[in-house]
Amino acid sequence: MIRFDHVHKEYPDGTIAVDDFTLEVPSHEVVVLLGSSGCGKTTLMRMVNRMVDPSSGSVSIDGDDVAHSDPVKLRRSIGYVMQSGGLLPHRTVVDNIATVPLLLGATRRSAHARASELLDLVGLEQSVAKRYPSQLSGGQRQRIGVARALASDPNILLMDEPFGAVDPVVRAELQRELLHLQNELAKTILFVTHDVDEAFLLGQQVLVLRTGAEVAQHGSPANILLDPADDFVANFIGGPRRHLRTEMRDGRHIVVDAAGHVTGVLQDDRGAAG
Amino acid sequence: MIRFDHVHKEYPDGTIAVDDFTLEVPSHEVVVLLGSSGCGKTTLMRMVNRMVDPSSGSVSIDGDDVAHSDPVKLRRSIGYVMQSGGLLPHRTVVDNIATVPLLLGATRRSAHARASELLDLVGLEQSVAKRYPSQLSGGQRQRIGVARALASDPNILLMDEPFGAVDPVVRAELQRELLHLQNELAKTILFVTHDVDEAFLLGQQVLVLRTGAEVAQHGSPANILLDPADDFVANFIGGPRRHLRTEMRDGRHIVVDAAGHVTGVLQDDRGAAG
Amino acid sequence: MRFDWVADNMGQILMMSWAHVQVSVLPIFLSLLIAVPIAWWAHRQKSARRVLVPISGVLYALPSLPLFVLLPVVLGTRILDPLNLVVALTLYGVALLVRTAVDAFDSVGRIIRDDALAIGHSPRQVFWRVALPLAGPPLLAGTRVVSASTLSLVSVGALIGVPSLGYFFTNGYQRGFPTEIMVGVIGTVVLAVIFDVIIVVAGRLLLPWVRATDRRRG
Amino acid sequence: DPMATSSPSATTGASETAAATTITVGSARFPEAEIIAELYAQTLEADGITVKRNMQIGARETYIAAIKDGSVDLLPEYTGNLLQFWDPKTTAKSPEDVLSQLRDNTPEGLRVLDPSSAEDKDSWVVTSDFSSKNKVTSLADLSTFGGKLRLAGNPELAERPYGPKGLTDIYGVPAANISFTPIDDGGGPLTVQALVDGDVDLADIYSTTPAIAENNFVVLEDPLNMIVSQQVFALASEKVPASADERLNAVSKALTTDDLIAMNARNQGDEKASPSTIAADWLKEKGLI
Amino acid sequence: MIQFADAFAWLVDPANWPGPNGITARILEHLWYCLLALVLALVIAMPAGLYIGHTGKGRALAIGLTGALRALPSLGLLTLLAVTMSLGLRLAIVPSTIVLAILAIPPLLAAAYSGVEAVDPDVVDGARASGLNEWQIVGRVEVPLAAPLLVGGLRSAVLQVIATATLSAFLGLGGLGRFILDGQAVADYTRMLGGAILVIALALILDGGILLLQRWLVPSGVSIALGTGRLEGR
Ligand SMILES: Nc1ncnc2c1ncn2[C@@H]1O[C@H](COP(=O)(O)OP(=O)(O)OP(=O)(O)O)[C@@H](O)[C@H]1O
Ligand SMILES: Nc1ncnc2c1ncn2[C@@H]1O[C@H](COP(=O)(O)OP(=O)(O)OP(=O)(O)O)[C@@H](O)[C@H]1O
Ligand SMILES: [Mg+2]
Ligand SMILES: [Mg+2]
Repeated sequence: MIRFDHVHKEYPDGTIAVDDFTLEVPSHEVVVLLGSSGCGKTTLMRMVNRMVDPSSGSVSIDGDDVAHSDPVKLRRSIGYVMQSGGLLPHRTVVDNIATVPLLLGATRRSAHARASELLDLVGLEQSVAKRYPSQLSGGQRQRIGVARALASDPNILLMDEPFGAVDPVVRAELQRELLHLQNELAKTILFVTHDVDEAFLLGQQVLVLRTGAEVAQHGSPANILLDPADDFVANFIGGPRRHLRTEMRDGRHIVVDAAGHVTGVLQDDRGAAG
Repeated sequence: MIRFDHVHKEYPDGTIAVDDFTLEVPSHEVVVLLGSSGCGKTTLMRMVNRMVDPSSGSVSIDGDDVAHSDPVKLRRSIGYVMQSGGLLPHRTVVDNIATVPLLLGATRRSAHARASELLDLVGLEQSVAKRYPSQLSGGQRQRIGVARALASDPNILLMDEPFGAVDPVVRAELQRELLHLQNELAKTILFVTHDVDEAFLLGQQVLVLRTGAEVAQHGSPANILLDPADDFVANFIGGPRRHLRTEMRDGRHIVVDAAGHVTGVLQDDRGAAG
Repeated sequence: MRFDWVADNMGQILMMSWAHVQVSVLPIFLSLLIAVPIAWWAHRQKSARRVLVPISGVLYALPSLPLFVLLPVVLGTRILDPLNLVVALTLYGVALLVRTAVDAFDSVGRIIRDDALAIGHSPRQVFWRVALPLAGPPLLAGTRVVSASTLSLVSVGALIGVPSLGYFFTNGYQRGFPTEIMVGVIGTVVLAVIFDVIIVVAGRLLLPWVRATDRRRG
Repeated sequence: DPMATSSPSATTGASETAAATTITVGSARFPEAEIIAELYAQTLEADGITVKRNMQIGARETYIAAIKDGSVDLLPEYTGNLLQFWDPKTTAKSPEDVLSQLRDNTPEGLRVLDPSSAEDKDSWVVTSDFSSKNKVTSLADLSTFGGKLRLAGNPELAERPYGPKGLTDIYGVPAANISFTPIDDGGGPLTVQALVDGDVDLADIYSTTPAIAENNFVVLEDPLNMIVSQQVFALASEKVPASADERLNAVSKALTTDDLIAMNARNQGDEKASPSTIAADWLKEKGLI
Repeated sequence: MIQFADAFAWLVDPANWPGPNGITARILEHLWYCLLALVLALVIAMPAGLYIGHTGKGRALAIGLTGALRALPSLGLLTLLAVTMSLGLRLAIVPSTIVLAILAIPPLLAAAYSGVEAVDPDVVDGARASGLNEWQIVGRVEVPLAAPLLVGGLRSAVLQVIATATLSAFLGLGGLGRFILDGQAVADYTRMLGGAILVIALALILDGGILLLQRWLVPSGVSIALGTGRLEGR
């Protein structure tokens, strides 16, 4: 369980990135922070592993204030996946995955064995093990990023727009796999994205944030979709794109948004009939 | 009207980027090339303004083979918008917009007057005119990119993932504005994207491409959505995400995709009933 | 070019080449050893950078001859001690490398170092395991420049009586004998090429990912 | 130690034996000095002494400092110039006066071995054209020379009593009429060429330089003995064992001015023989090794 | 450290400044030698470097060449040219200029091609797609954006040339090297040190001058574009 308690962050240059934020992330759940660029998502996430220290307020893990823990040890105990992958370009894939176990003092052999397991877990072939990150596709790199974050079997995973840089087909695949993985591993995941579909797909709880990490709405995906708290949220989650109606075309029911654009095909007429 | 005629492109390193591609882009229409990374979209587009010359086959504009035209003159007569903006970082916004008119011999005064008009057209305040690109937000930069492309009032606009680098809220806004602009200006637009929603929103015709710029399907958005030519297309345009059904929740009809995720709210029960 | 002279004097040529190598190797190592920590410091601290980078530039403006001659006075070494040359050449090497190394560390980028920290490297580990290896390629390029310029500068030592290939310059000049000077020039260039090859090979061994990465770009 | 008595200055270095010592032989930075130094070096080597060479060190100021601080142990020198270096006010002219004053002025720890009859002086030379046109055959003729005199020579000449200053002080050439171009080749080809090209009128070239004869240069007479006797000798530090003196003196005894000219010709002429070859040949010829 | 006091005393002694062998004349000679060499080097290195940077052709050759030129010992080249060109005393400026130019070419060439290469390819692409021809791309985009690196190359060329022009004295030329070489010949460390201080001072003044010139010439847009505006002038 991660708890943010009246957290506030002002950067040295005067930017107020987070202004009084409170949240509890229950263990074994995925909580998504959803908001547009610069609203403070990354800042919030980095407070958990002390890459950023709050100006006031506190962040605690299972009741222990992280401010009292050694940052290096803390970071080794938390998995972190970044948009850029954050892989070390001068280490092979297997060495990248094994980074944290090695830092924690595992033998090279056992760390590499663990890395092999993880390659399987994230659905990569063993043959990529000896390659360098630049020799991989974007989707492969992100999988390695996930594998690395899982290497020391942390309870907490921080994922900062981990799929933001890959193309939509691969992204959809990665999202499905993450859901699958989470079914198995049941980590506590704090997930940051600005993609509404991704947030609703992955999050058990979603927080829609405004600038300064102000919470515009907090709830389940269906909850937010059905009852946007205000115009900001309604607009953010798609506005007219979410207001659907069905039409008959070529003898089939299709779903059309408020602007008249087709978004899908109705599978089941019974459902449509309510 | 732009015509690609059995175009083939092999790069010096042996990559076959385009393998026998034929297409007619009718005047005053928006045609979208949709495909995942590396399938040859950019290569195709750059053949129109001779940034790339085809290995075989020909590209013609209004019946004239571009191979016979002077590339510099040709490029000045075609608007080009790229993902990164491609603005000159050491020139002010107004100078960036005025680049082509000045190259074509316009006076500084008239070029700047034109630039002012264009700022209005793309919805920017006059106050940004004297700024440098690095002092703008991503969305503003893309608007300047569009303004620059329109500066010499070209008949043809080439747009290479112009909104790929901005966040989704801003992107939606830019898309709406482009539609609006096109209503007014009715240019011939070749638009490249890998975002399915964007393609269906903007294109009168959409081409779904496989590697080597092979056309997997060519048709109107509704056409492709309702009748994907094959599994590749079906999967590319969203697969289960496009297979919708409706459910009743909190007394309202909501639309849910094949995986059970809510995608929107049904506005109009009459529509749903068919 | 009098090849008979070259053949007759091969012994001396090799001896002078060896002397040349001996005074060159240490400065190249030392400048790397000194410049890297200085550059790391300058890279991390703006105020340090503001002082250190310009100072290293000034070193570069020192004319070599007076430096060679005056160092014994400053260091209290003997007049013909090769140490004078070693110190002087190290100063030049440091002057050349500090800026390169600062740029190299800058190019590693905050983001990547930040990422390394975020996954649990201690600051010291960030330097040794991430920043230093990633700064490797530009540092290697800088070392190649230092090696070439050191080998070329050593010969100025001939003017203060330190044996090197430079001997052939002053002696050939006094005798009006181009072949002899040419031998010195070519010898210096050959040594430079050998040093360069060694540095490049060492670089390949130490920085294996560079080549792997390059191949992809073609 | 049996050697302790054989040399007056060997009192402190006496404990060292010849076999255990490495002697560093050095020379001034011009070819002839290296050849003579090579004669010394090979002589010592024939004696079983290990020799390190550090040739062509630089000008007198540098190599004298080097022998004083122990960087080198043995050097060829020229009597007059060294005396003037140590005692600029000296008035000694004759070889005997020069030698005895030189010994008096020699600092502790260094010793002057026997001088050779071979001499190599600085000499002021002009082209034969210049000589005949201006009727100049002696330095004494220069005071009445009308125009500006353009001089060339080693940089250090500017400070030497036999340089431009000497021409003014001793031969009465007005300082305003003299311009001096330093050339750093020890009276070598560039200096010679400057003279031939007419870029300078007067050049200081060592008297044993083959180019003087080759180019028909006129060596100006020095009636007032501005340039003093310049006998070749070995200057040794305490590290050179006294037992070696005899062999070194033997070399000096056998060496003549003509030998120097001949050896310089081999070194600088077409043959471009190396100092070590020249030295070995000469030593063998004289039966010294 | 006594020598420094003496050297400064020598420097401020008004008797040492005037006349054909005075400090003033030597400084002017020194500057003249450097200027000649720098102009020659610029004329060769700039077009070549811009061409290589712009087209990417000949890059490997340029890297090899700059490496080889760097390894060429100035003293050796100077003596070799003096001995083989037989230009005598009056034209000693020719070998000296060649040697100094060779010294200045590598930093200038490297700065030119790497400066142009470092320009964001998207920016060049955008410019080309807008219809700038190749000359316009070089002149209006690449050169301005490479300006800080070009100036950096110029600065290191100037520093090296100023410092190395002292060797010209070896051929009987003037310049500040005279004080150093003549001083060395007679172990006059005061004069040597004085000469060396003059060389360094000259180098620093020129370096500062170039920096000012850069601030003044490089358009503010470039500094803003490269984010160098706020940093100290490196
Ligand atoms: N180190 C810093 N110093 C100063 N301001 C910063 C710093 N890091 C972030 N900020 C500012 O704080 C605000 C929040 O930044 P943050 O990176 O948390 O946003 P974000 O929601 O993650 O955005 P994005 O979606 O672009 O990653 C922004 O205005 C940003 O410019
Ligand atoms: N100049 C080039 N030389 C060699 N290969 C190239 C070159 N430009 C592109 N390619 C290759 O040609 C193929 C098509 O590239 P292109 O840039 O047209 O793809 P794209 O569809 O625009 O991809 P993206 O969505 O990533 O922009 C790719 O495999 C690419 O690597
Ligand atoms: Mg972020
Ligand atoms: Mg593309």
